[in-house]
Amino acid sequence: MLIEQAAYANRWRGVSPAAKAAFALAGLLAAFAAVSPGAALRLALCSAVLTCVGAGVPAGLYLRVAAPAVGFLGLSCVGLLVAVDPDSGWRWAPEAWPQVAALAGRSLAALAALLGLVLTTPLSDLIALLRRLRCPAVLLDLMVLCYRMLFVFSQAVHEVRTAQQARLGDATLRHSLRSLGQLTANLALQVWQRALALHLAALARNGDGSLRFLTPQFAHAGRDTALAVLAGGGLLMLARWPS
Amino acid sequence: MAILMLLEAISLSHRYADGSLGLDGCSLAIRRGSRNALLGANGSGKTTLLMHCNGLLQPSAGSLRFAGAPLDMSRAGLAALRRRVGLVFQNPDRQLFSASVVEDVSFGPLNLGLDEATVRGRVDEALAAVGMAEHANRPVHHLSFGQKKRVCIAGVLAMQPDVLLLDEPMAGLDAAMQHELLAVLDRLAGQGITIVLSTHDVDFAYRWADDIHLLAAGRCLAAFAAAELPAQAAALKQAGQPLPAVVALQGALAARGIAAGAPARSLDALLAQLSLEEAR
Amino acid sequence: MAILMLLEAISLSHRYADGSLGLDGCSLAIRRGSRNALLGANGSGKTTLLMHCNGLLQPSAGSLRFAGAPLDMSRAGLAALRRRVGLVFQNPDRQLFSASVVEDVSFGPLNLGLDEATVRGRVDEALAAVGMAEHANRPVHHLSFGQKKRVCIAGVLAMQPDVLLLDEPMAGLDAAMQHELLAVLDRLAGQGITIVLSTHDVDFAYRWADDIHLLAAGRCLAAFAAAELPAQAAALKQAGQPLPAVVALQGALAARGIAAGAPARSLDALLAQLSLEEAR
Amino acid sequence: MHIMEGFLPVDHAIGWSLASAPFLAWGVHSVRRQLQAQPEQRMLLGVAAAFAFVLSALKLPSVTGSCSHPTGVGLGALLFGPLAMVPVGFVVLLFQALLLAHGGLTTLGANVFSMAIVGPFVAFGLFRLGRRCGLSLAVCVFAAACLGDLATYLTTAIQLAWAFPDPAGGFAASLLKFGGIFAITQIPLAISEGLLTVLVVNTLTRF
Repeated sequence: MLIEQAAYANRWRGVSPAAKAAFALAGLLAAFAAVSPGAALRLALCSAVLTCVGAGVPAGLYLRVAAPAVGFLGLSCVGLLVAVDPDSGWRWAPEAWPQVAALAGRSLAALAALLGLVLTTPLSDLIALLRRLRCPAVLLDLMVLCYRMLFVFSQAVHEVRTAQQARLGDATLRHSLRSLGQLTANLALQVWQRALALHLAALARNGDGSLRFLTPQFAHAGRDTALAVLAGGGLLMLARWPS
Repeated sequence: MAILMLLEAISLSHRYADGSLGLDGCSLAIRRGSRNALLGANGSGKTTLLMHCNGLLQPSAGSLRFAGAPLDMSRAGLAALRRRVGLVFQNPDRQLFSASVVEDVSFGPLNLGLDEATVRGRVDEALAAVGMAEHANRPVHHLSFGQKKRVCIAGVLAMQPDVLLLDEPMAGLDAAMQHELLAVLDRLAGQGITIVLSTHDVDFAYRWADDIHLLAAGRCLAAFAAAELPAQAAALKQAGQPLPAVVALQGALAARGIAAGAPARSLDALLAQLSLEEAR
Repeated sequence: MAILMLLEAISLSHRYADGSLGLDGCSLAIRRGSRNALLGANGSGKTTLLMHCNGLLQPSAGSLRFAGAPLDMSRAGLAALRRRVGLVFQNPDRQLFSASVVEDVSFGPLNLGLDEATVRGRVDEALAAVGMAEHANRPVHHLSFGQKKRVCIAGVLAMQPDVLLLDEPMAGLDAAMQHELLAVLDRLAGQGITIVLSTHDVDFAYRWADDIHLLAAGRCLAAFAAAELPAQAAALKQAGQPLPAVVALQGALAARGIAAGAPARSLDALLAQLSLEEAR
Repeated sequence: MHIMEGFLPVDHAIGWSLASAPFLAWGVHSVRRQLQAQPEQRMLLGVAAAFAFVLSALKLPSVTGSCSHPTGVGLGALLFGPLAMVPVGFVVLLFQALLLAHGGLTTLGANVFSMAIVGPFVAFGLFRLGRRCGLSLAVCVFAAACLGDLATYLTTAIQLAWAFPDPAGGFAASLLKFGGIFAITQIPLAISEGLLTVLVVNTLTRF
């Protein structure tokens, strides 16, 4: 997972997640508040440059992470530029261009804001932030366990698939589907076994209610957040600046 | 004598829900401050016994005593027991809940109702004790197997237990990792923590333990000071365990008057004895 | 000489997607019908090398030859290779994904496109070869760890490979299970199957193998007949491996004129030699 | 198919979030009540969420030869019930946005509505209906997984068509357009997913 890789290895890893989240929120608001497609593109570029140059996220990684969403956007925009008339079939619809341009600008700006947050902040920091924001404990427990166990499952998937390949489990399409069925059933079974083991492990450490953890501390949280709010204000001004 | 016993099992039996017998009249006593090896083949009941000591399983028959008093199976009683008796399972992937090392280690002490500053202090201490302080901010899924294992131990140490139970702690570790983990255990034993670990490796048990408890088919066949192991060949055989290689060798050599000193408990010790004799 | 080599790796390198180097110019040759130990610490590239031999990983540089011909990495070529070179992974829980023993063992031969009667015959044979015939219809999750391991081997044997690759087959097995597994491997080697296994246990490699291939940091530091191991102390040290205990012991004893016969390759052999000398 | 970050106009983004919120609250409430009776369910749902996340990242050998990903919507609903799937699905979709940049925060409400509410409830409802009509387990599982999948994608198409009506033909034409794009890619996927879910349930019943 590329995002995961960058989140632990960037220069802003030690910046307070509250500050990064505030800045990302401002970025999302600005994307919707942008006065023109040009302004939105400026926002997107600004966020992307900050993430790559400021936080030191490699530009190649950034582009690879953004590619699927940009692909979705491209495909959808082509769809929106086609008009379907019940009588005369389809035709190009140049009159939809302003709407499509606004949509593309907004989406790119919002995507850049999201990437700015997730590429610089490990998920456990974000979950801890949600904990401070009083997210319901049931959801927090789900998130903590999901985040930990998804790596355990990914590894299991990788190992089982490799073992299946070693015995020619992917010989034909039919074999592949059957192998995948066995893999999925095997994993589904592990859900109960692992849940029981974790339950016992929690009991062994006196845990029989909601999972409670220390929230991480960040050295300059106040200063970081103030800076982020200022920078966020800057983004909003940039969004409203007529081009 | 009796007051020295920190943890006692008295003819403990446990029948699993599927009808199989996990323990079958197992008795055992752990001295305060000692290093204990539960030695037995896979399936001899080692894990089941450890889970009883921590109150995770309840005996079908027989009883357990901790510090002289019978176990209190009420909610409060179990909580008090688990604070004092910590259990580390075999597989780290089945006991680490959080992807953050610090968060996971803080889980136990927070459940004790301690305040945040105390917990922070304990987490730092526990991570330092297992030599993982510099990995505190790495995610669990970037750690090696041996490192995960040490995080598991830290998670229990942060509750400051009197007894540390470890299920097959050496399994899956290569020589270097085993060495590191043993250093951690030695340090803890030096601090007066009672250690009970399960193993199927007789050489390791002989080398490391003060007391060996020999398990087979859900029973404790024999318990003895590790130094007395050479006299327990019959019991070992009954439990399907070979005699440690070093015992057999020293026996053969002693018959010729070589290395006839104190029994060596590892091949390294035997070699050292040989070179010492040579030097004389 | 060259035609005897069943499997050859020629300066094989492999870089993982995360940028780390799994193999770094590793060369190695496996004689037909021999018993080989890849000896190295965790992370020395043993598993990566085994996965190349079965075509599960493709080299970033260098090449592999099987039976004299370069590996054909096409779909058909890989299928043919995997039929002849079987790989048993370390963790049986990842390799056994079916509900019952029979179903799992039949997975490979069914993928070869064999008819049901042939598959049935091969499954029975393979299970008999690993001594699991009477467990054929049991669910996999009721088996012991050692039994699971043997089912994994049966699953590969049922494809009737020429070469059997095993990743750390002894890990996690207690003494009795190791003994059983060794008996299975000895029987297979007797039938002419070439066996390559990885291990981090130098004592075991010395005791069991014909040829030892010493791996460290993704390279093959040295390859030698196991009998020549005592002369390889420098290479072993470089790979972070101790000398086998039996070599050190016999050295110390030979200095006093005891057990100065042929080098013993296990403590049991040394003991036997001692008692033989005694009897004389 | 997840709707990307920032794609929906602001009123739609807020509207779908408001539409999903009560279901999420209901799901959380029901899970919380379940946890009081069975505390071990806490771990179960967390592990199930991880399972669903990993499942959605698997490549499915599709009938058309192209690779796509199973949604696990049907399987999850059958194993854990549709109500528990709302918080589980919410967490999975949030993680997909945060870890993979699939979907987004402003579109989370809309994506939750189609994938964690409509899909599981349709799948579960069809399964119950089919069983009541005496259909075989395999047929019911196939229908639940396959049609649950299609219902999810139909919902997404409706969401997009509503937000972006066709300049000439309005909502109906736009639905045809988005539905058409999805039909080509998603019908084979839904069939594959139905088959896979049958295989999985078959294997599970033998364990």
